[in-house]
Amino acid sequence: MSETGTTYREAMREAIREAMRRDERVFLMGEDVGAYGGCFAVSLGLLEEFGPERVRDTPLSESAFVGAGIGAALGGMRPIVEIMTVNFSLLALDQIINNAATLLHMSGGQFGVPLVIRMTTGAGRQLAAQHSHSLEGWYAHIPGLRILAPATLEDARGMLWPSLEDPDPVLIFEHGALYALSGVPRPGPVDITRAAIRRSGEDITLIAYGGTVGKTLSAADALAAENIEAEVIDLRVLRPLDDVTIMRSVGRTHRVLVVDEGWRSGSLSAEISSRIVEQAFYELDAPIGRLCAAEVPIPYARHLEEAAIPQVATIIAAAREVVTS
Amino acid sequence: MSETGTTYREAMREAIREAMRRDERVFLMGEDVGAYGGCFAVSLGLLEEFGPERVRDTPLSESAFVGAGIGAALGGMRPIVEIMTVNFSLLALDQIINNAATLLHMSGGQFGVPLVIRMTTGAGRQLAAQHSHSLEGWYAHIPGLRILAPATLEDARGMLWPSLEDPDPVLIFEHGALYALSGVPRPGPVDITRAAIRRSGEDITLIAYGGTVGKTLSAADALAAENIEAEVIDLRVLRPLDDVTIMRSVGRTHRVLVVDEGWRSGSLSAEISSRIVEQAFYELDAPIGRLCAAEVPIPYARHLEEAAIPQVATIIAAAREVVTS
Amino acid sequence: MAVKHRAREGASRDLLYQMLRIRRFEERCVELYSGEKIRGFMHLYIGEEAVAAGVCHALTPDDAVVSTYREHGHALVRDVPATAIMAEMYGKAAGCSRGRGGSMHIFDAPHRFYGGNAIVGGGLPLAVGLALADRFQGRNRVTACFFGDGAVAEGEFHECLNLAALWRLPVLFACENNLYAMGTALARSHAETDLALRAASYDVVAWPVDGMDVSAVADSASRAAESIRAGAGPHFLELRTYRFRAHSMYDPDRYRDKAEIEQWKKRDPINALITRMKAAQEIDDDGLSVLEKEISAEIDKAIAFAEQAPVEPVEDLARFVYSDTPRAGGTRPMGAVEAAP
Amino acid sequence: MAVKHRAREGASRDLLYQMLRIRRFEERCVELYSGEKIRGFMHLYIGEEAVAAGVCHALTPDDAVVSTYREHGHALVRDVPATAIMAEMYGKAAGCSRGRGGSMHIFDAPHRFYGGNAIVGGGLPLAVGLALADRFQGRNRVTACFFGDGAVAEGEFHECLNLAALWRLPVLFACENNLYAMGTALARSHAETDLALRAASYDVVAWPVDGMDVSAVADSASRAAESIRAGAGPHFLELRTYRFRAHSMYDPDRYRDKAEIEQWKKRDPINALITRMKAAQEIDDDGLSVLEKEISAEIDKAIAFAEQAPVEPVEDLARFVYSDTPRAGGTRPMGAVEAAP
Ligand SMILES: Cc1ncc(C[n+]2csc(CCOP(=O)(O)OP(=O)(O)O)c2C)c(N)n1
Ligand SMILES: Cc1ncc(C[n+]2csc(CCOP(=O)(O)OP(=O)(O)O)c2C)c(N)n1
Ligand SMILES: [Mg+2]
Ligand SMILES: [Mg+2]
Repeated sequence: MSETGTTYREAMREAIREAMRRDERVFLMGEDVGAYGGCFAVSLGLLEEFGPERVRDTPLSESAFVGAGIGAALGGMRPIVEIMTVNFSLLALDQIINNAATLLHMSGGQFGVPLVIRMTTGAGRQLAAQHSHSLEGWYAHIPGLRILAPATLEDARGMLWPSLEDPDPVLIFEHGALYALSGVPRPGPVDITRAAIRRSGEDITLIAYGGTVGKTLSAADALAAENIEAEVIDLRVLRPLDDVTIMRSVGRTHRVLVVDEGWRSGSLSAEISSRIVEQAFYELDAPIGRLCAAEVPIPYARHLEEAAIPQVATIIAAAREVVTS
Repeated sequence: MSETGTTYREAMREAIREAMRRDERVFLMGEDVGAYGGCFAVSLGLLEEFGPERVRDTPLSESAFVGAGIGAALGGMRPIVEIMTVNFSLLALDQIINNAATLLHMSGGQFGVPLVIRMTTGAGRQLAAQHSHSLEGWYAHIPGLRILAPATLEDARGMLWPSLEDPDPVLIFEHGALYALSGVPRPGPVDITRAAIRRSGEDITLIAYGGTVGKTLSAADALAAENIEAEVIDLRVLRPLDDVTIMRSVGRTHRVLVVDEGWRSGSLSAEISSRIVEQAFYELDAPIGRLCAAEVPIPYARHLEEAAIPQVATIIAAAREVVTS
Repeated sequence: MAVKHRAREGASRDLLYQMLRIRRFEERCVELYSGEKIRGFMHLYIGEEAVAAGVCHALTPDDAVVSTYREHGHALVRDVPATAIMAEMYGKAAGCSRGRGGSMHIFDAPHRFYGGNAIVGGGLPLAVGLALADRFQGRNRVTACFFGDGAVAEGEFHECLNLAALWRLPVLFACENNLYAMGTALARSHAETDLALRAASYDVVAWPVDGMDVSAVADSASRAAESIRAGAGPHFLELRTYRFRAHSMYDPDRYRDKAEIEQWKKRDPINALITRMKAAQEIDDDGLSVLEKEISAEIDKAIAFAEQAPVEPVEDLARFVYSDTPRAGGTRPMGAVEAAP
Repeated sequence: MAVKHRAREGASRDLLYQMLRIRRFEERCVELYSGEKIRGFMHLYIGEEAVAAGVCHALTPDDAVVSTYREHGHALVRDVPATAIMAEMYGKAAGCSRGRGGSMHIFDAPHRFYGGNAIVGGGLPLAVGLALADRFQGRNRVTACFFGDGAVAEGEFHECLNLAALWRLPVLFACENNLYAMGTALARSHAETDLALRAASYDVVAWPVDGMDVSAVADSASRAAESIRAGAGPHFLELRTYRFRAHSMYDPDRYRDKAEIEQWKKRDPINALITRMKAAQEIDDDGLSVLEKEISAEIDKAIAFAEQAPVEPVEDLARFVYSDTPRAGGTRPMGAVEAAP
């Protein structure tokens, strides 16, 4: 982290570095986290500082090294397991669901799994279908997991330590388009149980997370020019969802648009929409809007990829529609 | 199938048998489908009739044999791949999502995957956390897949053939508690694109699928005694959802309860609820109710398992609440 | 320490005791299953007792065990109380997993018994990770991981053997080769049926053992454990055994020859040991009936305990989805953030 | 058919031509990537050309190829038109995957080129299944499956080798051992670094080949393919090679010694073949420049084609999520249902 500012990538790196300095039980494990410096350069330099035991390169064996992270957590360590991208995490899903998320309950409270799994997520870099999944909202279906989506420098910097303090498994999804985000993070603790209101407004609540937060804020600025004042909620915690923050905002604005880079059907936006209907139905002045990814494998061609996921312009249009309906 | 009636298990078996007789390209592949007769005895006797090439036992290698099914489909066959239960399908999820669901689109329309994957799903038999998942609604998030949940003898008997005729991958989820269901199926074709109305009524729409259809019908009967006439929709097709049938029913009843054996957050019930809000908001006279599984790994103890998933009594209570709210 | 290489004299009695405990315990479980006291899937170990008894003979209380759904035997030998196991199978709150797990999910933290895993191969990475934690923390402990011949076909097996070998981790891979994965015979599952050879291809020390001879198993396991403790990395034992019963209570056992089963029953590990001990005058019928009585009393007690134990209140259903311990989330800032401008 | 065992006389020129095509094509791709004509991830094959050229030399047009994200070379040698490949990398509708796949997802049905898979190991089961379909339909064809040394660590590899061996399927497993999986050197990935030995442990015929010697590769591949066609089941070739460039365009290549790279460059498969051919007077500088010109023209044409090609209209975004062909769902009843009472 430079003195004047930092990038999202550096903030994550600093968070890992500090955690490893602070607690001997913490180690980083994953494909190419060491000699390569991390596939997105997050862990660059950590091998040199902490050595190959604690910055541990693994073979291409997602299921085994995620499962080994679970085992190491059971054995008293505080592993940070990096899966290069969410796309490859499907290979480790059995371990994540059937072991990490389940062991504590199934063992009657005996075996907690204090494990952190980090992975890159999202589209937007022309990496095509098999490298562009946005499945963090889908992961939020699984009881026993805490799911985080840092969208700001502060969250990139501050979410890791409380995640390591969490006695239960935490999955941190880092949107690939955010790594180059730069600025000066405000110091201070980060609450990994609450959503954050990134902008206040009375006309509509825009709910976003991860890669869509920035676009949604830009859209909100543009809407302000049309005299539509949008409140922007950055969910940050996809599971367990912070209903209170959402419902309070809905109570103020009475109109909602959820912006979600996941595929629409069965996306997190659906869960949020139905919770609002359940908890704040009579507050609603209009149907809840959802702006999600098109339900297609994300294509390589730039114009098609752009058309497939939410963009500032489409957010503005969708918000306008909710406000005028 | 006996002359007087059949079980769900036998209906599935007959469907497989007929398909294999009808089309040489059809074969059945999976763990213990042959010598053992299928872990739930669905394929009993088929090895004897069709031989070990076409009723093909596989090693414990879910990812490989599901992927081999995809490859065989690419190679001109019409495989029926059986995964013993949905719980183990997590090991094959990369193949299902990144290959089966994606190849056609990603190859620009060149490589379709005419594959049928069958698996058992659901709780209710005291099999505990790792053997009780209800993830069919979760699978319905994936574009490129058709997801079916036969809940009746007719559908068990009739859904396989059109699935094999489908040029795209179809996943058929058979709820484990249904195999012993018996009766005389009505003959006739089955439409694998439409939901079915299993009972008509004007006071509330109860939406169910798979293992909860029977319970929901029982609940509807009980509600009728209280002068609440419930319409019961059996979704049957979890992806793509049949919005038309749902919205028409909502237009008649104005009240909705979705009954879903999946975990509540991010369940199919959420998607249905939000579609109703989007497409029929002004038809609604009350918040949409959702009765889902408790968000816990399903426990072994019978009373806890019963408490964890929807039951006739809880469906009745939830329906009453929607009707009176 | 050459003495460790041979099952010590007095050990025979203990090995016999453990095998008998498993056998009798499970015989009672069958009755209880018929009586619908036990439900769900239940997989019996009968015929394979020499494996659990022999392998665990080589372990100290500090060592860890990771097991499968066929784990009554491992749990009993690892001193998980029979009361807690039985109560678990009854679905009672006093069960070792509060009744949430049943037969397939026996867990016991005090005895480092890490389950009870119903996903074939699913426990293997846990064992690798537990061993890794020991390495990190400088503890000279062994993690024994039980799994079947069927599990060897799973990708998980491959990844875990490679990982353990690459990192030279203290894992004892105990492969229970009972020749069948449910109804699938070994040769219809594996192109190479010599599983020890397969394991050796990962540069893991591996050898086959007569899994019906408890002394042979104990000897091999002791040698392997000793070598692991000395830092030689993971070892793999292919324990050649046989299950006398069906795969689970649901299995009509159509895929095996009755004659094959009878043939193997002649090699019953308990009978074999008794015969040998009698010949060596290490036990007589009186001694045997003392053992049987002791075991019978233990099981009676376990059943009585399970019968009277209360179930978990329904209100606790959602307890332990997340830990009770309050999370510190957001309370403690990270240092460097504070230090930032 | 002994002639097949040696790369035939005239073959050298063809092998050289194919290797040069790949080399020049990719050199131009690098420029186009800098010019932002090509985007996303792009993995170069430069240095490894002898593998694609040699292995595909053993294939007939009826055979199938399953490849990886490092597949330009395989696609070119398999006669996927350079125009279609280039247009694909430009993201144009005339691309072999309509521009939806890019560098990592080259598909071509007419040439039985099944991708282009960006999940390491993800293509292996497809190859097994394609071979299974051939078996079912009585077609004597080979499915060649390319993958890297890194893929060998994935569980998928294990499951697929076992399955192919167990069922004796006609798969040619072509392992491109370039000593690195991204930044992870072979010895830090594999406990046993002799990958041919590892494959042999599945009872698959396997041997290592000098992957920098295109004739050796072609010979070995021909022998393997012939044996596969004769019904001997799957074969595995460990093609020992090296990538001269970084893993992808994003890779700063910090993990390898420059000296190591230079050392390997001395074994450049193209230079080696040219030297040999010159010595044998099979080619001279004139001949070479004829080849170069031909190739250059082909690539120019491909680029020109890609430049002018239109993109897919946005309205077609959702096309082919499902097939265009109308489904017959529900129209045709199943016979036995009709027959039911
Ligand atoms: C991943 C997975 N696939 C399938 C099953 C169903 N199943 C349970 S036990 C079993 C056979 C396992 O055989 P083996 O590993 O030899 O152990 P054994 O039962 O013989 O002790 C199968 C197929 C499962 N539990 N998990
Ligand atoms: C399952 C999976 N894990 C990780 C990655 C990221 N990744 C892409 S290529 C690669 C290295 C593969 O190495 P190898 O198999 O040797 O092939 P090479 O690139 O050397 O040709 C990695 C780790 C991936 N694409 N898929
Ligand atoms: Mg077995
Ligand atoms: Mg490589």
